[in-house]
Amino acid sequence: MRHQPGECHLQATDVQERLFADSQQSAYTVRIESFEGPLDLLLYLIKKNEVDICNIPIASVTRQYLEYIELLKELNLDIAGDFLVMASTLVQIKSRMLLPPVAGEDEDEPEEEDPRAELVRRLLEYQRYKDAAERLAECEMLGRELFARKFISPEIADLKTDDAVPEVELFDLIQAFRSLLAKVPEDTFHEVGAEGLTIADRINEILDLLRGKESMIFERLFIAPLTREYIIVTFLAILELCKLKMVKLLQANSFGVIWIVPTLLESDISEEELLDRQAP
Amino acid sequence: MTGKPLESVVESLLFISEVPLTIDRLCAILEEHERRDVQGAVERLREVYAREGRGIYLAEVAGGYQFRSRPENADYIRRLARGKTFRFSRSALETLAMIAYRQPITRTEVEYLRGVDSGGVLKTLLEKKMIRILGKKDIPGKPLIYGTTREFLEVFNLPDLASLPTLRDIHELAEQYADVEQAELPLEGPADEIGTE
Amino acid sequence: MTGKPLESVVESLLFISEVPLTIDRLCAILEEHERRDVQGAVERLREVYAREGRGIYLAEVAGGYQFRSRPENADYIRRLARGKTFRFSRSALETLAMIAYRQPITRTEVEYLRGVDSGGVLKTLLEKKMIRILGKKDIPGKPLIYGTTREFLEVFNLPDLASLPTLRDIHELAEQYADVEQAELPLEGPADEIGTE
Repeated sequence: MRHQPGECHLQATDVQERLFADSQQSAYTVRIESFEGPLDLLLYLIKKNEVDICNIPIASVTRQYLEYIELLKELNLDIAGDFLVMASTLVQIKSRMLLPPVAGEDEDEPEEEDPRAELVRRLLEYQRYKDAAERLAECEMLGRELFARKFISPEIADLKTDDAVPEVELFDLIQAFRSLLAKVPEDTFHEVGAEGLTIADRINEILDLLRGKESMIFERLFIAPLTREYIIVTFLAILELCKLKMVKLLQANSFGVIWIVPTLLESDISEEELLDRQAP
Repeated sequence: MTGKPLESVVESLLFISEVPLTIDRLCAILEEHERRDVQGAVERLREVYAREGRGIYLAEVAGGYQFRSRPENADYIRRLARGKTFRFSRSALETLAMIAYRQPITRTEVEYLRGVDSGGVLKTLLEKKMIRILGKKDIPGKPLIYGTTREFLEVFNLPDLASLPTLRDIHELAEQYADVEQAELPLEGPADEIGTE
Repeated sequence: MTGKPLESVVESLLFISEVPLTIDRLCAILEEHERRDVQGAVERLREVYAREGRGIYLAEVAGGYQFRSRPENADYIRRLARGKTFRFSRSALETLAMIAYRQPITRTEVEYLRGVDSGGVLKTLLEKKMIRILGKKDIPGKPLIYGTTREFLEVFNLPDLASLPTLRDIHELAEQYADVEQAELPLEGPADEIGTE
């Protein structure tokens, strides 16, 4: 299980004192609720040290970053994997900074990018959204400063709603399916691989194409885009439909056109069905 | 606080409350105000909303006060109701999910998974045009098989069925949640082959 | 029908509707009226409710209009609502901001921007209906893409996505960092209050 960054809570002021004991502000203690992640921590260190973000003293920032991680370990706090990934990135950048710049043999060769450039871009980009999040929080929010009527008025409650438009999100649908599967005893299941529904999809498309028609030329089901996958899926869909006895394939002579013929008309079925399947 | 702001607060409260608010209740909320001031504010609001050409009035119902729309506008309210949205019931959503992910599927298969009779909910879904009958399955009893409709795709804003998120997609969002492995129906039938790409 | 009754009908409709009503929707309901008259009625209502001392105003939100209580009266309404108010954690707000500005966006992109695993927070935002699955991105692995919902606009009282506060310029931010003052420590002050759950 991965740990959420928010789990790294630091509240004891002595932690900060130790962490920044060597900085010029060692007497100044700050309260840190939590760092949202490694980028958040880095931004903090940069501000703390009053350094130019475009010219980060990578050695000292890396040292402070690692000290923080060490401190978390000492305090037996969970360290999110993401913090460790950043630690190794920092160490990597630091070692690249130590290498002498490669003298370009060719004048036209583009200058090697500062090893810190990517990190600086990410930090600034992160700061933008951190900023935006703060301003979002300043919005007058529904349920906080503003309230609306979120209930059905008595005037409208009793009106018939036969043609009501469903309002539902995909997420709700999947959650319903998930919870349903959770209820079924596990031993009745076995795993399958991919969750592709392309064949079902094709079956529906073919049935749509056939709707209201007496027959259709087989080749019409193989119109572009003719990818390998599309052909296979269409073919499997037709096999499935044949197996279900929902279509028949007919060919007048051995080199003639193949016809696909629906064997059931939907209208016949649904009436019959609805008659004997009344709601209990 | 002078009269005006009190009137504003009372207006907010009456507007937001799901049930008619009695003077007692208003006074309990506005504890720093005199009962007669609260009563006065309600009276003034009643007058303001009683003016001609307003679409709302402050009705005295069930011993309390509540904003209501004017009965003269009822015809239009009915038109609004026509485009009303509804939320699926839990059982409807479960059944729809079952059909979406396991189509073509029979009623027996749906009921096996849900563990309850699903005739009524299937009928509702047929009426709402979320599912349709694809045909009959070629097994004894020739049960009907169900699948989703084009309207289903429209409601969920999906270009096609292949765009349905997989269970795995959602599963990954919630690793800390109880595991539900990607599973297939234990029943024989087309769903098995169709479930794989 | 003269101007006045139209205003009354519009007022009724806006009052009754559970969701913000767009001008399009209003015009569909009021089919016998000209669009510009409907628009005029909404404008006049906005003016009427904008007057001092009112407890309700007509907010322009999520592409439509909806009556809302005045922010000044929030304390009293909370007494009525008994603390059922919305709160976002800082990580939820950060993630929401990224999705709002960068949509459509994948989980991987969010995680690159934030630098941390974001599965849990995405799930929470989905459950709170602040974000939704828009579909799948047409790249290998077909990851889900996310965007904000109408409810997001409603909750943050925004007329549309274009009304989001403008993102600050990268260069401006870089300069700010080149010249920092102690007082601007990012983790002090308002961020803390926003951040705690």
